[in-house]
Amino acid sequence: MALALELDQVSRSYGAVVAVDSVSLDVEGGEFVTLLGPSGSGKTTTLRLIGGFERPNGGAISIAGRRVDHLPPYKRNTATIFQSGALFPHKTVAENIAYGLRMHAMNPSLIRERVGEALGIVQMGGFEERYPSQLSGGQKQRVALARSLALRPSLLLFDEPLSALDLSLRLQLRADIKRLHDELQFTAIYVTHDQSEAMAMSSRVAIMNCGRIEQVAPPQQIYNEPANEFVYSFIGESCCLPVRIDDGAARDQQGRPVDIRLAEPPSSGAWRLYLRPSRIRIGNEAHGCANTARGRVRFTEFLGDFNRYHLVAGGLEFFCDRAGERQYQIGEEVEAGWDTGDMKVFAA
Amino acid sequence: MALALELDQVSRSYGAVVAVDSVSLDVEGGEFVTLLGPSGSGKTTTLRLIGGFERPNGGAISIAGRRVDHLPPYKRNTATIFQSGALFPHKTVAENIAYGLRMHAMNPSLIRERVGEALGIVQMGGFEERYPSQLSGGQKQRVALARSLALRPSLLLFDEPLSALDLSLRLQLRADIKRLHDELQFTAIYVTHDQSEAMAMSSRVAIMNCGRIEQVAPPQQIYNEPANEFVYSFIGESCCLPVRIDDGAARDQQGRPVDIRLAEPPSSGAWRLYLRPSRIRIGNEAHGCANTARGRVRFTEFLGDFNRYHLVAGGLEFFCDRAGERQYQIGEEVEAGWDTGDMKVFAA
Amino acid sequence: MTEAALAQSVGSGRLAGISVTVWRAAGIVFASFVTLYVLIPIGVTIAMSFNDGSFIRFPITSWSLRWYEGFFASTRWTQALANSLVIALGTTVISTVSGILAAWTFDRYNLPLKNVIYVLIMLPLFTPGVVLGLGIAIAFGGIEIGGWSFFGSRGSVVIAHSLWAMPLVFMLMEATFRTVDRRIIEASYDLGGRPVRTFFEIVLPMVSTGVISSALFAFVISLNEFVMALFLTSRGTQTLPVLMWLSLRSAGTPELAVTAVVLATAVFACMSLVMVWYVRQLRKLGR
Amino acid sequence: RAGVASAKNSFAGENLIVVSWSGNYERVFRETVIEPFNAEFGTKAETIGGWDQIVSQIQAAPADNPPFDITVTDEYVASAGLAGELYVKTDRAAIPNLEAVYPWFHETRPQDAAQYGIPFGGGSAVLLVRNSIGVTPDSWKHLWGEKLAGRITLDSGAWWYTLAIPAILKSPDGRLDAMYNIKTAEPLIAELERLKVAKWFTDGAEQANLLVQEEADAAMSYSSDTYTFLREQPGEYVFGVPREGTPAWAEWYMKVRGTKHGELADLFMNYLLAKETQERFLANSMQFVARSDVQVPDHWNGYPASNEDYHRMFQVITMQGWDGIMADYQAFDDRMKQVIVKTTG
Amino acid sequence: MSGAQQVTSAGHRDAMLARPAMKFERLVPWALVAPALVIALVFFGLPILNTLRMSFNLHVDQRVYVPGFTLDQYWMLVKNPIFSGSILTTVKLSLICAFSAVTIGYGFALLVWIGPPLWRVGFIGLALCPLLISEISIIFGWWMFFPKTGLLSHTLLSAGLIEDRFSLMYTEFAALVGLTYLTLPFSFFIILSILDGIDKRLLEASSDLGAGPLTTFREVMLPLTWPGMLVAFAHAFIWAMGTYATPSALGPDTLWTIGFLVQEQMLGRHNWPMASALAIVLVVGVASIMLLMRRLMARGGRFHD
Ligand SMILES: Nc1ncnc2c1ncn2[C@@H]1O[C@H](COP(=O)(O)OP(=O)(O)OP(=O)(O)O)[C@@H](O)[C@H]1O
Ligand SMILES: Nc1ncnc2c1ncn2[C@@H]1O[C@H](COP(=O)(O)OP(=O)(O)OP(=O)(O)O)[C@@H](O)[C@H]1O
Ligand SMILES: [Mg+2]
Ligand SMILES: [Mg+2]
Repeated sequence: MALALELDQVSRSYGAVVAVDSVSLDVEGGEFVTLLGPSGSGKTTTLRLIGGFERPNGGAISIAGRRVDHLPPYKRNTATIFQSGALFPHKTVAENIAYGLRMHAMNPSLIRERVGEALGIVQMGGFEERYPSQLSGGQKQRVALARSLALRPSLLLFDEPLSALDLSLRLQLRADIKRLHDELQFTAIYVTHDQSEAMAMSSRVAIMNCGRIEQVAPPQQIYNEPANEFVYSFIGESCCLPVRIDDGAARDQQGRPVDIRLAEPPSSGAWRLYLRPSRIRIGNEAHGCANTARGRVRFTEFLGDFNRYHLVAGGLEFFCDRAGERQYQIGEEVEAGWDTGDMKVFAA
Repeated sequence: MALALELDQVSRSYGAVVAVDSVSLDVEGGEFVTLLGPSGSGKTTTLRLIGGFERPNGGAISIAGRRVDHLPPYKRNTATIFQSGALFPHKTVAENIAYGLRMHAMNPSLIRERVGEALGIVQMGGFEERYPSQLSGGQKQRVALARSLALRPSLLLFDEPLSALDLSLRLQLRADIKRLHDELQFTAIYVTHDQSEAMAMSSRVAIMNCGRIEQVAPPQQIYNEPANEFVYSFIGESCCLPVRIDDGAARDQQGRPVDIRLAEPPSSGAWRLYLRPSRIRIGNEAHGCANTARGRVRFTEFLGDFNRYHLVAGGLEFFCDRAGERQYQIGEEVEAGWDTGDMKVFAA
Repeated sequence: MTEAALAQSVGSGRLAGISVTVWRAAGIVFASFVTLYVLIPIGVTIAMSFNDGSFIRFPITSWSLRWYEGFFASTRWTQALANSLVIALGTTVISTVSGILAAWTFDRYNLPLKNVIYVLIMLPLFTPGVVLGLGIAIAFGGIEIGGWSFFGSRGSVVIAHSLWAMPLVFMLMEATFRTVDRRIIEASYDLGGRPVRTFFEIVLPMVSTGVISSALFAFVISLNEFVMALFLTSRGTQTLPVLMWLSLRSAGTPELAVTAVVLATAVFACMSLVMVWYVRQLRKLGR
Repeated sequence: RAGVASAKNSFAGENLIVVSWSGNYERVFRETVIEPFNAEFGTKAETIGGWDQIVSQIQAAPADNPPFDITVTDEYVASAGLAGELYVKTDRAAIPNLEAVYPWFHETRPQDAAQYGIPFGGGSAVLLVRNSIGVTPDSWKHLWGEKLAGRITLDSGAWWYTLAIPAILKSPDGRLDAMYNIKTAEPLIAELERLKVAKWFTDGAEQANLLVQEEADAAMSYSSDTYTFLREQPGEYVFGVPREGTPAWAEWYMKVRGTKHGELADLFMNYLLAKETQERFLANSMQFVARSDVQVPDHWNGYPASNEDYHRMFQVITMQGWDGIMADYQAFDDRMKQVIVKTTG
Repeated sequence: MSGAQQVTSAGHRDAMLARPAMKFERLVPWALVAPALVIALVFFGLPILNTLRMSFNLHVDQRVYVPGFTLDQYWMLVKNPIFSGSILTTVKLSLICAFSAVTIGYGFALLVWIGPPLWRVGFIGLALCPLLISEISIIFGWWMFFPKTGLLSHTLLSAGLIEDRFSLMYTEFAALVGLTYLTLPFSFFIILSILDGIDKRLLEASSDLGAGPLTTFREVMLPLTWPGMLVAFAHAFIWAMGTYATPSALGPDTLWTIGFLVQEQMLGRHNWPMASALAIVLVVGVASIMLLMRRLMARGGRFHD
């Protein structure tokens, strides 16, 4: 079977800015692929190229095996859910959902049926006659979703659909979208800059940076086997220790020795050590770790489920999280430790 | 010494909407009190009442022992940091900071000194001549902070100052504000709807709902000893199991028996059991827990540092988090367990 | 944003076939049509002002500056131009100040009878100039203060022109004030800025674009008005458009084209000066 | 000369605003009257253009602060102004030059009206035809003829001069009495309705444009404008006063009520009637002037040589006539508008 | 500038004001509108009252007016086909003018809105032009364009497109062209401001859902902009109502607008009462349209909550 979506060396630039730089991506039917990356990395542009709102400068885009990059949006079998929802303010919920169906010249009774069905799917039955201005932010996005789903497109495109919403609403809608994807098995390209969203929803995540895709892989693999430093530092929380190694001994950037002992120190030179704060153990728990560092507690933060201890060791700062009551006071000296596998080392 | 701030039965309504409903709150000098609550709970209105931008319909507001509720903002010794920063776009950073001082007819050389000092405090020395449009979001908020600090107000008011910023910037500024509070010991009222912000920064948190304060207490106490169901469910992540107890046996809302065993079941009736997902153990770890429940894995979410398992037991749904590799597959039956102290029970 | 969104909603793509091209072409044709429409009378007038002949007709067979020389040699025209400028300046000041204050009030405060006041302020703009001019001459012509008589003075024309300029300023500024971020004003209060200082230090600079454009409008309206001025000027105070109107009613020579060009040049020169200054200011703000 | 010297002393630097017909007339008036006057007496006289709004301007201004000191008038402007008492009587003793004026001027207006202002000259309608058409402008009847059908332009602003044409044609002695009453004027109006007009004009500029733009090829033109055509487009048009006589007006300059420059105004009015002044003016226009003893310029063929010539050639709409017209003014106006509707299809 | 923002901010403002108001504070808004109100009340109100009074005066023989009281002028407005016709003519002309101004203005605003940002400044400058040059210059310009000896005829002739010179001068078309020229900027700027308030994503959403450009225009743009169009229409309409010089200079002989008649009666005919009555009719008409428009604008933002 043909791929649901195929991007082949697609580029798009605006004047001197290369927004999308030879991006290639293959998506199978039923996949949920997320484009994740910092602001300005070209996620939205990529999505707009797929939707037909922008024209590539080069490369080919195929949907379900058919070249589409010369087609206008209304001739592509895709449906986009915009960040703002982009509901038509002068049409009721039902009219909004019916719009796309009418454009495809579907007969009225069938339209009615599909509208009802789509509203049912997003659990918005009974809101048919409301205007968008009478809906909450979350409800609006649900309607936008229904409007797109009603068309049964071969490809659903999401452009940060949840970023304008409250946290709790975001979590709820995230679960909804995931449930719908499980049920309906549509193919989706989802743009976000929220990692947890990407991690939680996707079958594969494409990490974008400066218009390029740095890595495409399932979430676990992205987290555990980042392809490069950028992916590592971008995904998950991490502390970065810029150190200089002299004959196996660690120093901070100013060259002062720091109390860090590494089981397998890299060769002499400047390095950046990355650690996941959740994998750092401190105090007694640190005993027996292959790598240790002694630091002083600069300040602590209570974050509900855990306390976060900010430590300084010489010119290096890092922090680690620990559940339970606060155990170390500001100014106290503590030992932190971690397993070699939990540390990534990149040349500075 | 007089209280830094005293709200006594303060109310404010807009037409039929009671935005703030007999709120009383005493704040000591040097305290950092956060107003936390869902959208529309009246946080901003309370803050605006203190700042003088709104007039209470009833009650009394005193700052440093002086009744102020009849005074306009420019006669109150408070300074507000707005969400947008609200910097004057046509004035440079230095002019922005000097503005309040000039309004208080301070002499120019003193103003220059104070401006430099304030910029130093927020680590923005050297930016004096920039215009707000030439600053990043985080820098803008720093300047806004400096502008307020320069006045040395008896009360600093923050209205979600960080909510418009990126996550990393938010974390950084949060630490900055906390550091400044530790150094300068100002009194602050801080509005946010971000729990971790509230938890991490405050000496006390006031949980607001529907215009009322549900609980005022230090963060740990709020987390560990919530005054009521609202506070419990609002703070931290929690799962809610609406159960019916018949002779010590749990049933779901439809009355079907579910496989939940409670060490100290409440008396017969309808209840809501609340659990912290981070405190639920599953699989082997659940053995030996006082309370257990058997459920089937509905779906799992990979959230980077941990996996989240969504379980269904009869008509009840809940989820628990577990670090490490994914261990249970969709459809698998697993046992979950928790200590009695980690469960809260409220009458439905 | 992106490129032409219509073309975009049509779908972009070099290959996107005829429809994109057709729509683009239609857009360009329409744009040229409007451009032509707007520029025709201006262009024709400019061309005619260099006509050597005494009659306004095409084709123009020989070109010269003789009508310009005539214009600048005649103290009558130049004096009238000076009058026009002075009156336009006066009108600008009066109508901008009063219009801005009223618009600010409408934005910030609740007044009883707001709609009535609105119509009252706006109505003069839509009243024929003859009615206003004669009306003012009759109602206020008799006023004399210490030998200075209202009638025939530039002041009377300033007042009359303000009847058109002030509502215009009001209208523009009402819309402009609505765009002001309320929080910034609150921030000023919060920092101890009393309302008056806040208005001058914070609000006005923030709406400077609106202030400048409405002032320009006031200026232009006054500079071009002739019917009211006809009834309120005498002796040395006649304005350029009045002279133009009188000469338009007697015989059209290229001299009229010259005056039209001079008047328009005065307008555009003032605009450009203000704009250049303003853009400099904006650049300073890094916007 | 002694008079001039003393006048120079007493009036030097004094202002005087004189309204003249705007347009070309104003230019000639400035060059041939105002500027020499200032040169002679050291005054600061100025002329500004005026039109039918003159009366409204005086009326609107305060009674003791008129917008100008002296104004040109025709019978229409004069009688409207006199009805509103806007002018000041003339002290004949102050105007010795009045002696040299054709009696026609006083004979064509009522005694009491003649006490206001002094006659400077006058103007008339002339028939103007484009040379290429091949019509000799010797009779008003050509307007109804085949050759000019759809090519003429006539005045709809001051329609009374237009109406005077059929009046002259219909009346045996070339007098206008029939048009002073709406009933007797009706046949005249009916006559106008038979015209085929290219476009009516409302003022001199429009007429000039119509000819220049070739929207029309023949016109009832006013002598104040005709000279411009003669000068600027020599050979393009032929024109003449038809043998039946022509509608005309007398130009009287009147002192405006409340003027603070009464004596200078008298001096000026006398100057208006000085032989040199009149000749200078005449040399640059197709108007006729008040003095009987002037040197006629070459371009003015058939300039009237006697008081009788004046009577024969120039038919003014008299002030008594205006009383009649004004009584039914709106009816006249409406009928003329109907004429315009009919004749332009 | 969404309606919601306006509503809440208005609410906040009320609150600001509601502070225990000392009498002085209550006077502040009045003090601020005072200059504008004085100008409007004294310098407009008094003359307009005068005009109203004048419209009841008598017009006897050659005198400009004679104090008295009569309804003749108003009766004349109804009875005399010239006057009643002029009212109809004016309304008709203004309607057509407003229609074309809104049509052209809409098209142009749409272009500016969706066109490349670079065009924007230029086009806005262009749209300002008719406002900046005086009406006399505009008349004069068209005067040299339309007639047989004008630029239009000359150009077409030299291009060999026509055989003989022709004229569009003194036609209703010419009057309309001139009048539309004057009103175009108003409708353009009003519509542009409405368009600027519309989320461009709506166009993309529509296109995405399968609607072609024309359908998108009909289904999305038109419904969203019609209140703005109505306001623009009303503006152009009242502006056209008050303008007389252009239509009478460019139009045919029989094009008598109210403004023209006011002018003619007042200046040429020395009949002030009649002119005043006409002016009063005009002013009252305009005022009622404005009140209507204000209502409309208040309701216009209904979708943007
Ligand atoms: N229409 C445009 N004109 C010029 N530059 C553009 C345009 N659209 C995008 N860009 C530039 O292309 C780059 C990629 O932008 P894009 O919107 O795709 O980023 P993004 O990853 O979606 O960012 P964000 O998370 O902020 O939405 C940016 O540098 C942006 O400034
Ligand atoms: N000016 C106003 N007019 C009418 N209602 C208002 C106004 N200001 C606030 N409200 C209402 O008062 C209630 C409390 O609003 P407030 O802004 O204080 O909530 P909040 O807790 O700050 O919410 P959020 O987190 O969304 O900012 C809301 O229901 C709101 O709609
Ligand atoms: Mg984006
Ligand atoms: Mg809030």
